[in-house]
Amino acid sequence: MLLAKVYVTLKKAILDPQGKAIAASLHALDYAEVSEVRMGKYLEVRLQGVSPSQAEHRVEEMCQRLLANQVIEDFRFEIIQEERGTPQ
Amino acid sequence: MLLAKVYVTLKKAILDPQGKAIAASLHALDYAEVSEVRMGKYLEVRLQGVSPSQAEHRVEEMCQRLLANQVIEDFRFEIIQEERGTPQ
Amino acid sequence: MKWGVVTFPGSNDDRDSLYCLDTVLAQHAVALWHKDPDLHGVDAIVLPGGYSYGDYLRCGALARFSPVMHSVIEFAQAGGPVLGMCNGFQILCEAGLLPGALVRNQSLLYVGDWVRVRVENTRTVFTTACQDKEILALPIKHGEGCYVADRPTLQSLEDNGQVVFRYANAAGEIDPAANPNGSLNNIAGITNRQANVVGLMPHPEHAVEALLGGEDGRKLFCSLLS
Amino acid sequence: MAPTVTLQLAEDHGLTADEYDHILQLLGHPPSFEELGVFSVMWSEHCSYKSSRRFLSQLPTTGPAILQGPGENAGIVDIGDGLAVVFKIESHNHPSFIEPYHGAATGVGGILRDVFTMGARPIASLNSLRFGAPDHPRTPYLVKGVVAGIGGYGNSVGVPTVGGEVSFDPGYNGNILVNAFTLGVVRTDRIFRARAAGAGNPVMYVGSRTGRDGIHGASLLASREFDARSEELRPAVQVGDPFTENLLIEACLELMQRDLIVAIQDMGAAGLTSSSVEMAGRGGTGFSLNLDTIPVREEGITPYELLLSESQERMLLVAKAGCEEDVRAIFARWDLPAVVVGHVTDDARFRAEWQGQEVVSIPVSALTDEAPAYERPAGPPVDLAIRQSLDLTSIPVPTDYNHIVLQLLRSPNLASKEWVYRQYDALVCGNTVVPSGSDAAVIRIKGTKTGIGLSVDCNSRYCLQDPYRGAVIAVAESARNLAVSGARAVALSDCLNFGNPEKPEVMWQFQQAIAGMRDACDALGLAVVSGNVSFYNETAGTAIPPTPTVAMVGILPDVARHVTQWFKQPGDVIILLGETLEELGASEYLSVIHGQVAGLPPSVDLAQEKRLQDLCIHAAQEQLLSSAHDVAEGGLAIALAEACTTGPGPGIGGHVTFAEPLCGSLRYDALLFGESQSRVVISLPAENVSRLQTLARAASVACTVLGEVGGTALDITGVIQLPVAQLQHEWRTALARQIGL
Ligand SMILES: Nc1ncnc2c1ncn2[C@@H]1O[C@H](COP(=O)(O)OP(=O)(O)O)[C@@H](O)[C@H]1O
Ligand SMILES: [Mg+2]
Repeated sequence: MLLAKVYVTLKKAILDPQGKAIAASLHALDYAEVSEVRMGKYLEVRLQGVSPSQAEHRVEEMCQRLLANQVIEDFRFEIIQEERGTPQ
Repeated sequence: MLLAKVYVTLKKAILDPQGKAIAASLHALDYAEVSEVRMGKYLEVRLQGVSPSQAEHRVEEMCQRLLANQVIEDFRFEIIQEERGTPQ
Repeated sequence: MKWGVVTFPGSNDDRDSLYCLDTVLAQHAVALWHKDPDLHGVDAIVLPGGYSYGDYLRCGALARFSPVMHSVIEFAQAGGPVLGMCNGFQILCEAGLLPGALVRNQSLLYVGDWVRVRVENTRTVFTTACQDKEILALPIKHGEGCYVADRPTLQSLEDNGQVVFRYANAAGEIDPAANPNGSLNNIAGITNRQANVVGLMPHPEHAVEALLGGEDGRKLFCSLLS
Repeated sequence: MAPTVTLQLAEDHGLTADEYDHILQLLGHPPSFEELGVFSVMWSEHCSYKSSRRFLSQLPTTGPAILQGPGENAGIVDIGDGLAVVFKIESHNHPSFIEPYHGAATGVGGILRDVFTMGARPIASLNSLRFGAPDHPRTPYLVKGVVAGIGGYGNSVGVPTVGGEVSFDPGYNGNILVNAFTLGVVRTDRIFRARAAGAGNPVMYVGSRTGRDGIHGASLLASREFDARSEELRPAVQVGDPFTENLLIEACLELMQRDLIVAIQDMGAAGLTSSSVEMAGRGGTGFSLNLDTIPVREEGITPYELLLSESQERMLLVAKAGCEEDVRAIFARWDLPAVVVGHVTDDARFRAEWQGQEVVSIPVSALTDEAPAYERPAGPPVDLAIRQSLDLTSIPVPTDYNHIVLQLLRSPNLASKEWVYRQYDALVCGNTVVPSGSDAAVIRIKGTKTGIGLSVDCNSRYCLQDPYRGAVIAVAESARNLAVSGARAVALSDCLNFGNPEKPEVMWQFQQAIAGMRDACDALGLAVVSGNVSFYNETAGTAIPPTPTVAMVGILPDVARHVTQWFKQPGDVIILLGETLEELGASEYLSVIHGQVAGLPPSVDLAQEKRLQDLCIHAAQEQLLSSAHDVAEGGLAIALAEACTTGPGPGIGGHVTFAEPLCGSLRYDALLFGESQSRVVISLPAENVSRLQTLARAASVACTVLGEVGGTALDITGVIQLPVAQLQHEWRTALARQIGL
């Protein structure tokens, strides 16, 4: 089975209220070393019966059509082989 | 500058309506090869003035205390060196 | 009887809770500020609804670390009455004062409506004024009110009678169709072992005036007065 | 390096050659790049109202209770007890089409700031939504996104959404409408205005830091037609932060309890520039800003971007000299930055310096008074006569009316909007007496007996067929929605959504609508106290149906005497107030059942309308009524069906028999589904009937006994027999089914 790990992040210039609030809390917890937090999405998409190369192009398409909102988000993904039934 | 990439995922036992909904929409868009979608969080935490080994231990702590709720979530993270001003 | 209502940044129903307590129920109620660990000698604490810190990481996650919460946790552990409504319930879970967690509604939609809950435990400090199995009409308004816990936790909750409220239908039956958010076992509210800390997703503070739709919520506050 | 300014560059900024010449004259030299940016936004349609100013002045804006009409951030109406309500409606159409969630969310955030900037605590919001055809592929995505965005922001910021409207029409396929309304309450002695004063007083910036959000939102997004190029404008979309807005509200209201500031204004469209220019303009002063001091979110932001950024959750205020520290302290308590970014001057110029050099120096009047104002050519569409003609004989009189009632209840325009408003927090603030679900929302004002009635309305099909009549009806219906709820309409805020004003037929529609609103307001004794004009709602050259949305505000002296629209008590007598004419033009029935948009909208006799509304209010005050529901889209049959089904719980039936003169005189479909105005279905205990009839006679309002409340079916003798359970199920579930939500 193939596992596509999809990372969806806010475009650089777009305000990230969540990241901002999390960074503030981390500072309040004395993690002064934290300079910035950006919040994104991580999706695990499991695929069956397609070749890695097909998957490449299908997942790219899924991201563009549904998984990422390209008005405000960027995405990237990687595809790995997964031994049956051991999704991590 | 150090970049900690933190992945927070729902525990297997916890059902994931968002993942389900996304899988359903993907099927509706004829991505029949999709067998499962799990929705998680992806955080980019930028750190300054700490060594990679300190960072390891600090980020572990941040995850346990704040970034993940271990009642329902698992987390993992990796820490990479980032050239100034080119966050990806 | 002196009540304290905590205001976190992003709290919304804090003013409504104060109005409910001092104006409607004629109680002595004071606002507690998230940055101030001093509880000002209150006898009971309300953690109100809203979106503390925007609920930006997880609902209630960021609030639990605010200075006042350290005192609230001590207060609760010493047996002080603490009522968490909606976001307050989420904060109590994040703070570990109550087991389990509240996640996204199964429908993935925010739900604002009036529901019925059945009182399952009349021995908590906030339900002594209720009849056993009494049905209360209360409003809900949340996007993340689906109560979850792992099997053992859920089992012990049930075994110890820590489930205080369940979503029920008009006939008072625990009907999946009456469950607005997918909570396990139709759980709407729970208590801790000592029964001094109660958290629920519905908003009793918004059900204390007939003009505004109902008065069943009074029972929770009056329990502490009787 | 800033580009050198040319006519070409000016035109890329949406300015015309003539406008550019005018700028050269006003300045006496070519503008700097920054100055060009400032002119382009201040002279944009969105900020300057250049096509609409002349006509807006026809609207009545004053009245005994009116404390503030148009010209400030929001209108203000005195409600007694030393209190006033502050309200405004505003559009966020184009951003919501590009990014429905954040577009709608930031629309809510923006209107909230317009209200609390005047010192009022926001306590209720409404929203008016227009989407394309139910079966248009983009419609479900837009509906879900917009509704989630309104809820996501409004719920989080802690202001209840208590009412609104949603409708669907192919005319909005490429250009949806999202109009957001907020009402706040303020002590009359604590009203703040945005008039800068006192040369030397510090100008302070509070709230979120400035990023590159929405550069040119005003000039490019809100003031241009929509086309493929809009894709390139995507970066112009802004993300809102309701959490910060929540803190901003609390901090500003705390600030306003003290005597520390002279003026305050939100940074909305055209951000720092417009708020500075407007505050200086109203106060007849100048502004000098040091752009190096603006709190920024990212590095390398240019002065041009600083001036034009539309980053959300920001306010600009003029503090009293010496009070800076106190202001800072209050915002620090809420973890918000408050920074001195300039000062008020007495030279009536808008100046901005950056890194030691002056990048902007423009006479304020050049940006306000001197802004262009056009009287654009106007004329009716060529096909108007054809569109307005309707030959009823060509419309077959149906046989199975049960079927038609069900079909109408399933039409997304008539179906329950519960799917929408269940996603809103209607209760926070603890004032909501009647939330979404009845003709008008009713909220109570704490510490008084007073209630406020709220309703937002516009039937754009009526407006398309006859913009004058459509606008009259929009005003009349929203006031009627209040009257049936027991509230007397006092004032309104309007959101005028139209196509490209450079097209004569659009300008004609606009002028007709203004005239209609004016006449209706005069007849009903209403004032327009705030509003917003949204032009260029077009896609690929097609204008939306004219949509002059009316948000009405009214008062109940005793909130306990409010009335809701559903039947309550078996045995109550059902009465129809008002007269039914043979009017099927532009009706929902004609469009849903016969697939036609044709004919004139129903006629309105405004004097009759006024008497009807006074009667309803009077009857409510005497507590004669169990329910009152105005007859609107779908006509009498649907009004009766709604009275049976829309209440909490399983609903309750009604038995109705039509006697002379109602039946016989007109077609049955006109009787059942015609949308004649000035009609209300009421139910009341038998013992109150004679009193009501006396009042009706005195008011010369037709008063026809229709039947009796009771049973489990809607039963209209001889024509309709439907179980309430079935009606309710169809009505409740239709929207999600029809749209695929
Ligand atoms: N977008 C919305 N947000 C909140 N409430 C809404 C919305 N759309 C409709 N409603 C509510 O649904 C009910 C029916 O709306 P509508 O048919 O427009 O009423 P009316 O025809 O009397 O103006 C009203 O109570 C209205 O407030
Ligand atoms: Mg109505």
